[in-house]
This record gives sequence, structure tokens and C-alpha cells, in this order.
Amino acid sequence: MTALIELRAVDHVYGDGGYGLRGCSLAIHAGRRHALLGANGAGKTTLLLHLNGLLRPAAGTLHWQGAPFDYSRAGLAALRRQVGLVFQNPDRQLLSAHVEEDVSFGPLNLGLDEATVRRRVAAALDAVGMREHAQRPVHHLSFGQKKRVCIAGVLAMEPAVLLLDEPMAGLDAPMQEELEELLGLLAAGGVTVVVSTHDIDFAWRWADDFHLMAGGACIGSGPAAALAAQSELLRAAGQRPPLALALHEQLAARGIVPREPVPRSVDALLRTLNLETA
Amino acid sequence: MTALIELRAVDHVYGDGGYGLRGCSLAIHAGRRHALLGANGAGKTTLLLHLNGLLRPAAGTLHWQGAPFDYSRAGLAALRRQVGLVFQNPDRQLLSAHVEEDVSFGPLNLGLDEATVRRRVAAALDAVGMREHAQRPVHHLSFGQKKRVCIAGVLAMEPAVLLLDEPMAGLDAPMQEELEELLGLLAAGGVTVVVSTHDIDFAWRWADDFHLMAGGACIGSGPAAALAAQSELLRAAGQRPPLALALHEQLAARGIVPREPVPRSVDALLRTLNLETA
Amino acid sequence: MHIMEGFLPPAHALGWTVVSLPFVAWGTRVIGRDLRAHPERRMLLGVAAAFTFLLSALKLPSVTGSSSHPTGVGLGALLFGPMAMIPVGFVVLLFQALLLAHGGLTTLGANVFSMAIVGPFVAFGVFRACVGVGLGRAFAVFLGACLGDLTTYVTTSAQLAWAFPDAVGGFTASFVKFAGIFALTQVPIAISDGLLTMLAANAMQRL
Amino acid sequence: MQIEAAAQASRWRDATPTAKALFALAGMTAAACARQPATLAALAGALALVTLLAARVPVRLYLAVLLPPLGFLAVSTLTMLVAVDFNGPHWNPAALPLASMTALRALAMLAALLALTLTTPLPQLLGLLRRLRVPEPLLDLMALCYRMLFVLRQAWDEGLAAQSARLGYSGTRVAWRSLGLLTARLAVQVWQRAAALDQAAQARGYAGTLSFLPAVYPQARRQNTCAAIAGTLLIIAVLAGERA
Repeated sequence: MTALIELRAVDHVYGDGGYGLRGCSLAIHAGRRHALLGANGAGKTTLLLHLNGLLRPAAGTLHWQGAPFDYSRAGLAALRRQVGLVFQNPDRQLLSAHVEEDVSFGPLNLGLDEATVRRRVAAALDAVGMREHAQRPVHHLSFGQKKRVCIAGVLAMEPAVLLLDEPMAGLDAPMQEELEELLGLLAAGGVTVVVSTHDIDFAWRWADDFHLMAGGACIGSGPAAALAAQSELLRAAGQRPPLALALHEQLAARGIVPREPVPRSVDALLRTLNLETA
Repeated sequence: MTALIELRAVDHVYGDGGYGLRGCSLAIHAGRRHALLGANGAGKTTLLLHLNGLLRPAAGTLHWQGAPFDYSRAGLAALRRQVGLVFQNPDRQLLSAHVEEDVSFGPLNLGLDEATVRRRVAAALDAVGMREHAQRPVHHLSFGQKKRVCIAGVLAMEPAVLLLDEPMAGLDAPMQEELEELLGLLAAGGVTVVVSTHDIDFAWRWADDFHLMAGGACIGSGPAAALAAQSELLRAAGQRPPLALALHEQLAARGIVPREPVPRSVDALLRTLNLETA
Repeated sequence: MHIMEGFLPPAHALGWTVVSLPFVAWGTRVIGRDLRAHPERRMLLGVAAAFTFLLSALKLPSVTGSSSHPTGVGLGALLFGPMAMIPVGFVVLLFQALLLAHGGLTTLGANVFSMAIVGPFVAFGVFRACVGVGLGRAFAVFLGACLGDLTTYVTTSAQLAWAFPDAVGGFTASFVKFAGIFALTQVPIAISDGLLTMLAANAMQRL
Repeated sequence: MQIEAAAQASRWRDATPTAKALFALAGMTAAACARQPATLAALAGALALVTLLAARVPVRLYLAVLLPPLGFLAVSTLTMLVAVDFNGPHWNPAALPLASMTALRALAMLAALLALTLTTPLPQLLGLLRRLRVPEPLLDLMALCYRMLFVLRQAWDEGLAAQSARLGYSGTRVAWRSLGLLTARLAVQVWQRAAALDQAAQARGYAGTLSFLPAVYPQARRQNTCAAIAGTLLIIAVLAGERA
């Protein structure tokens, strides 16, 4: 199966000569939930900016459904219609101080008629649960609400791929749960979701595929279960094994819980323990 | 024993009439590691700003070693010499061009002579492991390094109390570990450390005392072990019980691990399991 | 110090609007052309306007007391050029009228003339002249920002004197009165603005 | 920014800005036409009452917003009442009629402006300016300025707090130094934030024009009619008052 997006040996060089990406190759397959894992400075954000065509590689190529990225004006417009990017900091993304106006920015750039834009804006605000705040000024919103407006602004463009840079950063536990649920719904609705994170427990709970980043390269890519078991590889990407997995291994080895299913969260493990005890 | 800082029924009212704190009472005792736990919007940051005299209560009083806060210019200077505050976002705190220059900001404002300032800056940079970066421009540092420079900037004022607002936010796992170690060293050196966080697993691993915040009030204050067991109270503060504790309870109930000691982290629990297995 | 809403007689309000309008149109045309060549500067002008508004509307702690003051205009003229400060200054003054009730809509023309046209060009001209005759850069920045401020107040005083000439001494006496009253408050502010602009420019060179 | 907060909370918030602008315009026209102090005083009072009672703007807030312009008014009208000649400055009662007319007209016009700004959030006013065909570059400048105002202000406030926490404002000398650093830091951020915004806009298909969905006001026609009638009545009342 052709990957939706593929990077082949991509280099990115900063203005000061440092490398943002170095020989980075990876493939994003359609309809799956992808977690981009790595320490700060590993190149996660730079990679996301490449996927959306905001940066051009110094060497190597990117491909959309097998065809090389077209960096012409029309080509970029077509790419960005398909690949939406939500930045980490809402304050750098929100252009209008008015929620509904900001969400309408992307769809209007697609050249849609007003009625369609209105429909899409309403649907996107519904999807993120911000419909009732449509008329509010952005600076009256909480951080978590701003984040959701950012996501709505990209969803309203109805992209095939949704990229999110550190979406959980700055959110507290209840807000993280809500966002996790939203991302799950979007993925279930057919959107390919790519999330950069340095929280492996969240990645393990949520993602189908892991892409491990270190030093500007992707050092491992594949189904989460396959990669989470390789502790050497994880360590190279600045990660420890997921807690749920490490615990399960210990408990399963002692016969306290069954070998299968492997739990995706410590909570799931706790539930299994409760069942076993009961 | 007189508390180092004490809040008695403190209210804080925002410009728009909303309450930031509402009848908040709590005591910070010297020489202990304090975690301020609560959801976003619970009033953690507002509380920290009060502890340092940056905000004045609309009602209620604050006390330093039993005496009411003195909000005169000289009184505030004396208070801030004793109580240092590290803000969440390093980019907002770091205003000078070079690391050394920024760290010297506080000591210079104390009116110390140049030799003393130099000594303190060097010691503070040593403490956070940034001595070798002393001459670097601030904007070339990584996020984690900036955070450490912020801490050095406050340490150089040699405060008795160090307040940190969400110090772990935005740090990846290895950097979080380093910072945790640094905070431990500072506390061991006699500084009273108060950390606001919404990560209860970190708080449980690190803190001696918990202060649970909800709706602008402190709904529970005391030794971590006593509070971590009260799941109702935790839930009211938007927290679940610490994972290590929940797991330990399950495993101890089944006789897999001993009842004592109660582990402070899942890693510690894993180590116990390994020992038990071996 | 801006002239408040409705303070100028209708004929004067209209007159200053007619005087300022071509400048604003000219400035807008110039930046419009510039934006077609460099679309990325659209955001820069927007953020610069917000920065200018902030500086000119903020109450600075323990330095200048609680008066509003045009620091942003002097610094803005040095950073972005006096030409850009016509539309930027226009937007800032409009926002001050709408968001802070400083100045007004009927007096917008008069205030734009003093603060978005005279002030920035004087600040920039003085700065250039000082650098040209070999004075130190820091001093040039100080003097530019300071005189930019002062001429803004002098212009405002002249506008008021022209609208309300003294019954006996006419324009001159009235100008002396207004300039004298405003000088009491505005000269210290102009000096602080010059100082702050200089400190900021120095610090910016190091950042 | 009390005006901003009042506009967001006003009962007239969701009414079309055209109607509110029409009404304010009528108020200003009436003030420009009026020739007698009593008429102007009544007009100012009426406009203030409409804002306070019909649009339900809190009185305290109204007075707080009024305070700075009143300061200007006091200084300027007193200046007009002083004459300067070879005997030095002295009290000149002859200027009283002109001074009081000027002050009352300014108050009436200010009341008209406040009737608009205290009930209309700025984005609505920008939408109105767009319909009035204000040039594109100015409109973009305004939209971005309004958005970034709050972002930069937060950065400024946080920087100020961080400096204060480290005693950056404990003396005059250090206060100047701190303020210079903070201003410089924010000035540098102007370029960084502009570049970041540009990149984020491009990610959403920005091609050089900032377009946003215009707001809809379902009851615009009725509201405009009401405002036009009220405005006409206001002007007629002022003119009639002058004759009587």
C-alpha cells in the first residue's frame, strides 16, 4: 500500500548551519493514529513543518501518495488542503480575536462559498465542543479552549491528515482526557492523525503507530506494540518503556495477570487486577 | 512551630470581578518540599503570586513567620529577597541577552557589590549545571536550559523559599528527571521548595506535603501520605490517586508485595516486584 | 496628550480631517505597494501596531506615573520608518479612541496630524541629523524620541490655540497658554520617553 | 480595557453595529448643530442615560471610563478661562460662554461615542469599516493589531511580574533599567511573532489576503430602522429645543 506521506532521507538545515533533520525517512499510512516520539530538540516540530510544506528539505524528498511534493503555489495550496497542522502555542496560530472569524480563515482560503464556509465553521466548532463560544473574543478563553479553537480552525478545512504539535502540553488531566477522546473520534471518522509528543504513556494508550525521533532522524517506525517492546530503541529516543507495559510484563511473568491482552494504560491494568481479584 | 508563610482566608478578585482565590488558608512550613496540586484555573498561580507579594489580597491576610506581610516598598523588597519565584514560561522571565547577565539581574537589584554578585552568579549557575553556558546568548539555549537559567536567576538571590510554577511543563522525561534531582538537592540544602503542578505522580514521588487547590481555596493540606489516601478529596481537586499508590494497594491486597514501605513511584514498585521475584 | 472627542469646533475638526486624510491615504498606498512585493510584512505591521498601542497606552510603574505617552511612536519611527508610522499611528489613535476613550473620532484628524505625522517624522529626522553630524547613536535616539514627543505637544497646543485664540492676545497668547500648561506635564514625559527609547534601543542591540 | 469588557457584556452587543453607529452619528450631528449650552447638556445627559439604562452599562464603569477625558476637559477649559497679557495671566470671565459651550459640546460628543463603543465589541466595528470600504491594508492592520494587543499585553504583564519578583522595580535606577530591557525584549518579539503568525497562516492556506467570515445580524433591518428613527428624533428634538 502506498503511504499517504513519505519522507525519503530528508535533511533540514537551519540558518545557523545546524541540522533540524538529518537523513530522516518515514511513512505515514492512511487511517491510522500516529505518535511522533522523541526528546525536545529531536526534530519533531521540524518534521511536522515539512509534512505541511512550510519548510522545504535541503536534501531528500517528500511524497504525497507516491508523487513528490509540488512546491509551486498551487501545489502547496493543494497539499495544505489535505494536510492540516495545529501548532503547539495557540497564541501564534490564532489570527482573529473572534472565535468564529478565526475558524473561517482556512475554509475561506480554500475559495469556498459563504454558505459552505458557515456550515463548515459550525461543524468544526461542534466537533471540538466550542459552538456556544462562537461569538466570544479569543482573549477571554482559557488555554484549553484556545487550543480547541485552533483545532477547529484546521478541521474546518476538512483535511485528510491532521498534524498536532504537542497537543497535550499545558493541559491538565481532565482536559487531556477530553482532547484524547476528540482525537479518537476524529481518527474513527477517517482522519489520519499524527501527534508529536514526549509522553510515551499517552502515545502507548492512544497510537497505532510509533515513529521514534532522535537527532533529526527517525530511528524506528512501526506498530506501537512492536516498538514499545524495544527498550534500547526507546532509550535512544529519550523514552522509557510505557509504564503499563513494564508493569504488565512483571505481573504476567509472576502469573498475576494473563499474558494477553497487553494493557494500553495502567488504569486498564488496574481494572484487570480488580477483575482477577474479584 | 510558626509557619514560614501562612495564608488566612485570602480572597483574590480579578479585574472582571471573578475570584482567583476565595477564602484560601494554608501554611508553608520551613524545610519541607511542598506540592501545590490542582486543575488549571484552581488558583495555583494566583496563590504563588500572593506568596511573593506580587498580588495583594482583596480580603484576608498573609503572614511571614507570624508577622503580617508588609506591602511597603521596603517590606516587599525584604519579602522578595526571602521568597523567590520561578515563572512557568522561561521566555517571559529571561529578558537579558546573556545567561550570566540575566542571572545577575536579581543580585544586582539587591544592591550587592560586584564581587559578591559574581560569586553568587557563579554559584547559582553551578547549582543548576549551567556554568559552562554562562557566556551564551539566551536565545541559543534549549527549553530545558532556559528553565535552569530561570532557576539560577532566582537562586542567585539566595532565597529561603523557592516557588516554582509548573516547573515540569514542557520538559521531556530526561529533563524532568534532572530537574527533579536539582529540586531535591536544593531542598536538601535547606531551601523550602514549593512547586505547583497538576501531575500527581510527580508530586507523590517528590513532595513531603500536599496542598490541594480547588475553586480558589485550599481544600486539604498536610503530609503527602495522609492526603494521597483520600481519593474523595483528590477528586475534588481534579486529581486521581497516584498510580504507584493505587497499584501498590491492589498488589499488597493480593499479598504480592509487602504492605510497607509504600512506594513513591511506579519504578520503585517495579523494583520491589523484581526483588520479590528474584 | 490627545485632544478629546468633540473638543474642537466642527469646522476645525473637519479641517484637520481633510489635512490628515491625504497623508493617511498616501501612507496606506505605500504600505499597500510594499505588501504586494513582501506579503510577509503584513503580519509585521499588525504586530508593530499592537506594540505601538501597548507602549503608548500603558501606565508605566514608578517611572512616568499614570499619563499616557507616545513612546511607541518614537521607537516605532526608528524601528519601522516614519512612513509606516502614518497608517500604524492612525490605527493606534483610532484604537485609543475606541478602546480607551483617549482622543476621539471627530478629533482623529487633528491627533493623527500631531502624533502620527509630525511626531514620527521629527523623531526620525532628528535621529538622522544627529547621526549625520557624528553624535553618538544613543544620544541621537534619545534626542529623536524626546523632540518627537515635544513637537507632538507643540503641534497639539497650536491646534488648540488656533481653535480657541485668546480674546486679547489672539493665537500667540493662546498658544503660550496651552503650550505652557501642557509643558508642565509633557516635558518630563518627553524626557522619560527619550530615556526609555534610548535604553530599549541599547538593549535591543545586545539581544 | 474596561470599554472592551463593557461592550462584551452589553445588552446591545448582538445588535448590528450599523444601527449603533447610526445612532452615535445622529448624536454627534445633533451636538454639532446645537448652539445653546442647555441643549448640549440635555443631549449629553440623554445619550448617557440611553447607554446606562437601555444598553445596561454599569454606572461605575461609565464613570471610570469618563475620568481621563474629564481631566483633559478640566485643564483645557481652565486654560481658556485665563487670559495672558502684559499684566501677566489673569482670570477672564468673558471667555466663559465659549468655554462652557466647548466643554458641553465635547461632553455630548463623548457621550455619543461612548454609546457606540461601550455597546459594540471592536471586531463588529472592524466589520462595519470593511463595509464602508476602508482600504484592505488598513483593515488587516486593525484586525491583527486587535488580536496581538492582548497577546503582547499578556507578555508585557508577565515580564513585568517576573522582573518585580526579582526586585526589578525596587528603586528608580533599577526600574529604568528593567523597563528598558522589557521594552527591548518585546520589540524584538515583534519580528518573531510576526514571522510565527505568517507561518501559521500559511499552514491554513494564506495567500496574501486576510479574509474572515462577515458576521450576520438577523434583525439588522429592524434595528437600523429603529436607530434611524431614534437618531432623527434626537436631531429634531435638539433643533426644536433651540427654537423654544
